[in-house]
Amino acid sequence: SKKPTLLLWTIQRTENSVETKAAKTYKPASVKVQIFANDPYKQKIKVALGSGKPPDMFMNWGGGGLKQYVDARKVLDLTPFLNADKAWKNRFFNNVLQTAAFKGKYYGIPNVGMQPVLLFYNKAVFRQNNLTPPKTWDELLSVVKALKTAGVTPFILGGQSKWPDLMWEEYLVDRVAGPQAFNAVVAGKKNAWMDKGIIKANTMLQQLVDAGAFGNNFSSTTYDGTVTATLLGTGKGAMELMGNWEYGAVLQNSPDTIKNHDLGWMPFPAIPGGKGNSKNIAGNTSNFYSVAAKSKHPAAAVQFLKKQVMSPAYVKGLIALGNIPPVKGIAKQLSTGANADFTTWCYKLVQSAPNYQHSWDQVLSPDAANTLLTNLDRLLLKQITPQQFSANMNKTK
Amino acid sequence: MRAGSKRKGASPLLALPALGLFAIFALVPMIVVVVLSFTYYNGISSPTFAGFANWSRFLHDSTTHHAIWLSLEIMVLSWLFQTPLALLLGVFVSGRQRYRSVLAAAYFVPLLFSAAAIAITWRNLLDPNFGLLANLTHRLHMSWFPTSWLGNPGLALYMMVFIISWQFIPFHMLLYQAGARQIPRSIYEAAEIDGAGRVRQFLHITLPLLRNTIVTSSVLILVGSLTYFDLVFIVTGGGPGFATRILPLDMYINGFERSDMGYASAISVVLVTAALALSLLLIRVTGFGRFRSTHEGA
Amino acid sequence: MAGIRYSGLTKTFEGGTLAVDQLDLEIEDGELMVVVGPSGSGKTTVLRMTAGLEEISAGEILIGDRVVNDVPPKERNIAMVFQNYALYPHMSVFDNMAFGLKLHGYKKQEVRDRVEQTAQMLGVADLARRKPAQLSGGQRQRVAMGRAIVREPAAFLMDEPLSNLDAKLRVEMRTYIAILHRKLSTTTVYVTHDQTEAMTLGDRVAVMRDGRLEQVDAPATLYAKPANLFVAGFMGSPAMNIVHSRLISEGGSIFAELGPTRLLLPPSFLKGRRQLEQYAGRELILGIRPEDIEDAALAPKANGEASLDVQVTLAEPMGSEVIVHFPVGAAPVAGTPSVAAATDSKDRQELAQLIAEDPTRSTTMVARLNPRTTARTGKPARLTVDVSRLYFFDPTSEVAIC
Amino acid sequence: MAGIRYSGLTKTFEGGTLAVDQLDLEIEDGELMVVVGPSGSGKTTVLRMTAGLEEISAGEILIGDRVVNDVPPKERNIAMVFQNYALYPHMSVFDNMAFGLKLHGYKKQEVRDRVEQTAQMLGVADLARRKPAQLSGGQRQRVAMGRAIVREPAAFLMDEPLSNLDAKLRVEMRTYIAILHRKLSTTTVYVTHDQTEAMTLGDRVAVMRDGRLEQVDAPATLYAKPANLFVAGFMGSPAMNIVHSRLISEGGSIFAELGPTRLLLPPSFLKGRRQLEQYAGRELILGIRPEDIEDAALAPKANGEASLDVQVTLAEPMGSEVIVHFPVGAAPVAGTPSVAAATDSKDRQELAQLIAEDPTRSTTMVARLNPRTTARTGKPARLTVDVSRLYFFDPTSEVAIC
Amino acid sequence: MRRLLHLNIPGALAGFVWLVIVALPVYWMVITSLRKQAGYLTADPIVPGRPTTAQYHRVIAVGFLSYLRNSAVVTFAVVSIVLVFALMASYAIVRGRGWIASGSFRLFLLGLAIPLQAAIIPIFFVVNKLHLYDTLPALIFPTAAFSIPISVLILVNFLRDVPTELFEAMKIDGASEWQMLWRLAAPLSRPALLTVGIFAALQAWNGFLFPLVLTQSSGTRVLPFALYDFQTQFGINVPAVLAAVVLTTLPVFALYLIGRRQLLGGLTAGFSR
Ligand SMILES: Nc1ncnc2c1ncn2[C@@H]1O[C@H](COP(=O)(O)OP(=O)(O)OP(=O)(O)O)[C@@H](O)[C@H]1O
Ligand SMILES: Nc1ncnc2c1ncn2[C@@H]1O[C@H](COP(=O)(O)OP(=O)(O)OP(=O)(O)O)[C@@H](O)[C@H]1O
Ligand SMILES: [Mg+2]
Ligand SMILES: [Mg+2]
Repeated sequence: SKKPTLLLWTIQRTENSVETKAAKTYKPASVKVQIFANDPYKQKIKVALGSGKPPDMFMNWGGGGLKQYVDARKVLDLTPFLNADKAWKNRFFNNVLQTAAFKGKYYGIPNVGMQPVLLFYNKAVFRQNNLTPPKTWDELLSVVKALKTAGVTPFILGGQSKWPDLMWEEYLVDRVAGPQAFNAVVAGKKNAWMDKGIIKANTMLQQLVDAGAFGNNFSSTTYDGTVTATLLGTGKGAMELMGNWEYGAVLQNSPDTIKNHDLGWMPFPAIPGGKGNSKNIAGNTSNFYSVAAKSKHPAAAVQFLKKQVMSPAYVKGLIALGNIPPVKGIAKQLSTGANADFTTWCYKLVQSAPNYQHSWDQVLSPDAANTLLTNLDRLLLKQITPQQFSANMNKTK
Repeated sequence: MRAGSKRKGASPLLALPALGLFAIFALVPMIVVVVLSFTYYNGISSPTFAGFANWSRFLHDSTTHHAIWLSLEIMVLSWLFQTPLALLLGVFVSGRQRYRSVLAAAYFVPLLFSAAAIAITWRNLLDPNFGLLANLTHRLHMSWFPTSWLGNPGLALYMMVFIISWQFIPFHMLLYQAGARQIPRSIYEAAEIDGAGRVRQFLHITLPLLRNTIVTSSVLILVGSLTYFDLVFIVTGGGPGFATRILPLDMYINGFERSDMGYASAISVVLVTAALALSLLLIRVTGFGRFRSTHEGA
Repeated sequence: MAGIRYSGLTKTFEGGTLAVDQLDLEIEDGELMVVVGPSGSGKTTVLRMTAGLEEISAGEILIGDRVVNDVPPKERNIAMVFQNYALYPHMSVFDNMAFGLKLHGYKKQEVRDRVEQTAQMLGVADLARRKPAQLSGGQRQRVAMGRAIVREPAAFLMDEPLSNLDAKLRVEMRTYIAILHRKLSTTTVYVTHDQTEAMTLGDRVAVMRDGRLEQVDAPATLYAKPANLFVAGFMGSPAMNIVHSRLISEGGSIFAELGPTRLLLPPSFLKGRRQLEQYAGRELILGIRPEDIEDAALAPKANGEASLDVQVTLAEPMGSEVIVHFPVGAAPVAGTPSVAAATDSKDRQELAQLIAEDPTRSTTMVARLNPRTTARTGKPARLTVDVSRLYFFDPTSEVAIC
Repeated sequence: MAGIRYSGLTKTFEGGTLAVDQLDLEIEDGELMVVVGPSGSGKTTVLRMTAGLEEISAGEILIGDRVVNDVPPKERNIAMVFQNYALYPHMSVFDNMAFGLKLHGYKKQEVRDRVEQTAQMLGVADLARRKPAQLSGGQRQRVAMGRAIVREPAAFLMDEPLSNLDAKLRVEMRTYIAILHRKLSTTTVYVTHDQTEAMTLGDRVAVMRDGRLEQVDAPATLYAKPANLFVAGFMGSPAMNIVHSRLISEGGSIFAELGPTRLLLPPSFLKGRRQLEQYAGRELILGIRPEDIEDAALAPKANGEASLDVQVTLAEPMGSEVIVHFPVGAAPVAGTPSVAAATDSKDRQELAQLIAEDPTRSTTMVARLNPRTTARTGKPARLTVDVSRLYFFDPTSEVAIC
Repeated sequence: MRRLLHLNIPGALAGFVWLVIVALPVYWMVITSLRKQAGYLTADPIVPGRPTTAQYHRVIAVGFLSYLRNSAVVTFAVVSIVLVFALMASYAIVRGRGWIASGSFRLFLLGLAIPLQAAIIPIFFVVNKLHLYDTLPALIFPTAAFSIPISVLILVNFLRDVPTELFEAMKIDGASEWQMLWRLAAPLSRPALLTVGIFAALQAWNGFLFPLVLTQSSGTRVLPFALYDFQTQFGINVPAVLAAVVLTTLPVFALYLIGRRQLLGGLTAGFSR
């Protein structure tokens, strides 16, 4: 019989080379990889899944988005396969795998590196202003003040894109109220958003805005790796809270900064008195491949995922690109890869994190996620108060 | 020479191919949209009947109300900005001088770009950190000059109007250019002999004789800005805050980002109805629908 | 008010058509100059250049003492009746006529008065509210006329302003124009193809042909003393009969040949025509106006020497006169495009025969006879030629011999 | 080929203008019917209805035996010359003329031959490649003409097809049309305002006025025996002189008053005019054609009883004749719109005076005199009236008295 | 037509101001497309640096040419369909009578305002039902259908100004409606057809949503995808995108320059007296 043909959709990104290579070198089936740009892809996959012409495998972000498809029975349950092959299942960090799991059933396999959010900073700026990177909230406030007077934007923030705001929210809420605050939201507890910690965190966020921590232009700055990395690299901004991919962006747009070892990174500062562990991290756990329920060759698709995705060659490919694959036991491999100091640091950070909070907008339902981003935007514009924010969010499902 | 001498008239069959294509690919989907507006539908699962739930939400959703208001605002502003400019430029380049035809070719260029390209360009030009505008104000030491054009809720809408106009004025200019060229030269000659200067020729000859073109272009601008989406979506995404969240964007966000296609369908139905009413009104009021020429009997 | 002067005025259209060729002409202040000429001879083009609507290829136009080559139309202060009307389609008849006045700053009341008067004069007062599309051809033309004359410009340019009016109205309009001109003395250039207008309206008439000026003179002079064959043939309707002829000097008398007939030139005619004598015995071209041929029975004084016995091929009773056509055995003068020219093809060959039995040896002549004539189609008739009113032209230069 | 019959034909435009009113007229197969009438009298409208371009408000049009009220133009197989040409602006002269032929399935070669011949005949062969915008007015008109006559339709409709041509060309074209008609015998309706065309071209002439048919007759009859005052005044140029008059019966003779002068009506004139006698002693309207007044010195036979001593207010030498204007002390006939009508306003009052010193008691008459007349503007002159050619009309019904 | 003396000075001035407004962004696009990605932001936005065609090579390498082919096919088909269908419909509307003509006009007006985003899912269904999914016709028909309303509106406006008498002359010459449509209406509405053609071409050429949703395989990819090839999850290679923009725009602009002659209207001049 003929080889089955499998269709795989994914988005445009540096890791595409690894994926296409995995597809090309796979013998039992012919796998066609189709690559779409990030934003259009969301629309495309929705229509395709919703109206019955889905690809066999598709990339997704796990969380609430995937859950919708799962609820609509568009996605194949991978639990039996993972349970049948424990070695496969155990290859991955469990907290990452959980992002694509609902009610104890697994629906996705991680396909790229983890993307923890870190605080990047420009060492040269700190040197010039005789400052040290802030480890605590108070230090952070004083550093903001000092940088402000020095005419440097303390924190670069692509506020127009909205989702970078969320990183601040996630960390502040985590540090002030602990992971349980958001977990309550996810669990659908009543008035979960009214949590005092959340309101406090938001008040602090507005304080930062007032203090000029994000400069005057954050609301018209779009997040674009080129822009932010250039701002950071050139020292127009001193710090940026961003996913680990920003390292790559700086490498590309401001290579000298890396070469001169002027790019620094650290965990989000601790907030004394808060409920959250200062080792907690937030960010994207990973992206995932899922198998469409309507696939004509579900078994073959699963087989492909098992054999090729996060296979040693795949992992190696990712590491070569500066990725930190969510698989266990690769610290050594990382330390010999490119940009080893950064990647091993990140790997350790994730490994030692008591809680790895997957991005809220991915976890929540699309509806709630959208409301969240809009309200955050308005919070930072000071169009609403923290109380109003919580009230608005409380209305979402 | 005479109006109303169409007698039997052309066979309506000629309209069939266009009507057919339009019906299959636009009308049928629109009917489906109307049906969907009475369902719960996330775009993925099968729709379930919702009665008037979406509609009652429409009546109460303050965000949508705000979006309606913004849509009206952007509609009026677009018209006010585009119509005079396109009209003047179109008439200007309809002149026969060589330099005018060169200008016409240059003016035409913005029309060629996709919304994405224009969005990228203007976002970059207006970028508060590296943009051309920021660069200029910095060089000229005009630090008082606002640079956060798109981030300022008070300015963002106006900027969008400007960028939309930048893209579409060429098209309307083209309409006016073709319209102005259609006006018989001899009428201008007569007016010139009668002592009409440039301004009066424009006011008394060009304007009245372009009336139908003005209606055409206005319908396109007004209705177009009611449904306008791409540029705003890419440039501001509706922000900052709700500052540019016009109705089509609200519809999109509800439908695709919040996965509430039912509600989005309701908004679409409102949009289509409003736009249709608007264009019918315009066409009724201006007598456009009687299909009379303004040139007859010169 | 001011005169108009053309010097070396030339117009070449894109594509190379030479529409006006080195025109030199001076129209005096207050003069009414009629311009005539065959279709396509450049009349309209001259007017349009005068108005400033057409670029001048070479030469100059002066209005008053000012070279206006580069003056825009609006500043020339002229009013024009366009050959094709060029009415404002979106304005009512009233507004069409009022527009120029309004632009020239007349008061509302005055505008209304003037327009209403003029409209009444032109018989279009009842149509004041109508749009041009709702008018008949003649009504449109009158509105076009009204638009011009309602103003009081430095000069009027009128391009066949009455061509679409019936005879009666045309006479009225013509009278009106004459009166208006007598009253206002506005310099006027008036293009027409109507013989009566040309003869009665103008102080002088300019005859154009292929963009060149052939002759300019008082109408009567033009008719009586055409400078050349072209002008002679062009002025007058029906046109002058033109045939090849010879001057024969015999027994102290001079005769002109008209086919087999000899016309004795009376001494009174020859007196002062020095040039003519030199043609004795030579070929020349003879011209006889149709009104100078009369039914012999009805002619004021019968002139035996000049009587012709002819076979009438066509007698057209016109009421006030009878036009008769008859062949004479003289060679016609070629050159002017004629119906016969196109009749060489098989399909319409017969047409040719209807026109001229043998085009090289016989010419059809036309006479305007007194309505009481007995001449009838197909019948013989005796006619007399008024030999005191013959015209002669050089056969090569076509210049009048005098 | 077929005749055309109108019965009760009526056209009311939107807005209420009654353009054609209960027209009954039969045009025979092969006939050339000339239609004349003042501007706005509905001539064009009749043609357009005949062509099927204008909806019929009431009545019927038959072509042949078929009621064509609802037949589309294309199936009527007619060719039409539009009053304002309606040339295809995007086609060359050649293509304009060839288009109809092509549509009627003529072969390429035949199309070319026909068009080229016709173009040559019309003198536009050189312009074949040009677009209409590059033509002069007369050239356009000829192309419009060519477009119609190049075909061989069941009927021709021609709406003032020669109005923009010079006299010479017009005569040529007229002859051409006559020949064409004689050859093809195509039923033709020909609208014109040219007296000569009306008199020479048509088998019959229909006179329209305000949408109604006033008279239809052979041209000579129409001229000699106008049915009413309107037709009498309309046919002929200059128009018939019309004055109020009275019939006086004295000593067995009957005189017609012409102001202070009495014109003796010769018995030969009175014979067979029974009606006229009944008017003895009563008011009526007297008509005298300008050509029936002659310089007493030049009249074929001087008629003492009918001689007039007048003061010439204007003598216009026309070359072939002299038109003189002179007042007579008779009351003019009102009703026809005239220049004088509009001269009541202050500003142009003087104009009125130039036209008629005292409009109620004196009428300006016009006479066409022999060019050898000695009558001059401002001088007295003695004229004779040909009393055998007088016209009389009832003053209320305006119907001719015979 | 006249000399420099009669230059419309205020008009020309305003014209040049607008030229600057138009040209500046375009200029920026072009010079930026000639930069390297690294450092393009910090480079002087006005003065072109050392130009590099690297981005163009990159764009072409990505499969630009095959996209170009598909786009050309789709655009050509859409323009043809729109021109023919819309002209026919407009003719029927302007020259026709009764409720069908005015009714279809109103129906088309409805089409002016259908938001694509809302209708895309039903359209997907329709295309799927017709077995057109992932074929070029799947792009051609809906794009044409959505261009028709605007085209009809524009053409209707223009067609009505074709003098009625010309249609009458054609009728007399024996032309059928069909012949009048193609021999008179079409040539005389050339400027409008050009405008409509440009509009439809741009819809097809730059349209993104239809290709995105209604096609998937690389064999049916069209140009707008080229723009996104340089857009990653976390940033855009702006110079490369702009190089793609410039490359995409050039063919249409060239076509416009060629077709622009058709705009040099005054097409009915000389039809009457
Ligand atoms: N726009 C043009 N382009 C080219 N040739 C032209 C143009 N306008 C006129 N002509 C030509 O120039 C010549 C003179 O034209 P013009 O209109 O002045 O003639 P005209 O004397 O007014 O004739 P008519 O009595 O027929 O109106 C003609 O041969 C005509 O064909
Ligand atoms: N479309 C129209 N709407 C209203 N009235 C019209 C329309 N067309 C013509 N008329 C009127 O109908 C009457 C007859 O017009 P028509 O064109 O038949 O006159 P005509 O005899 O051809 O005159 P002319 O010799 O001036 O061309 C005129 O009074 C005219 O004003
Ligand atoms: Mg002319
Ligand atoms: Mg008429």
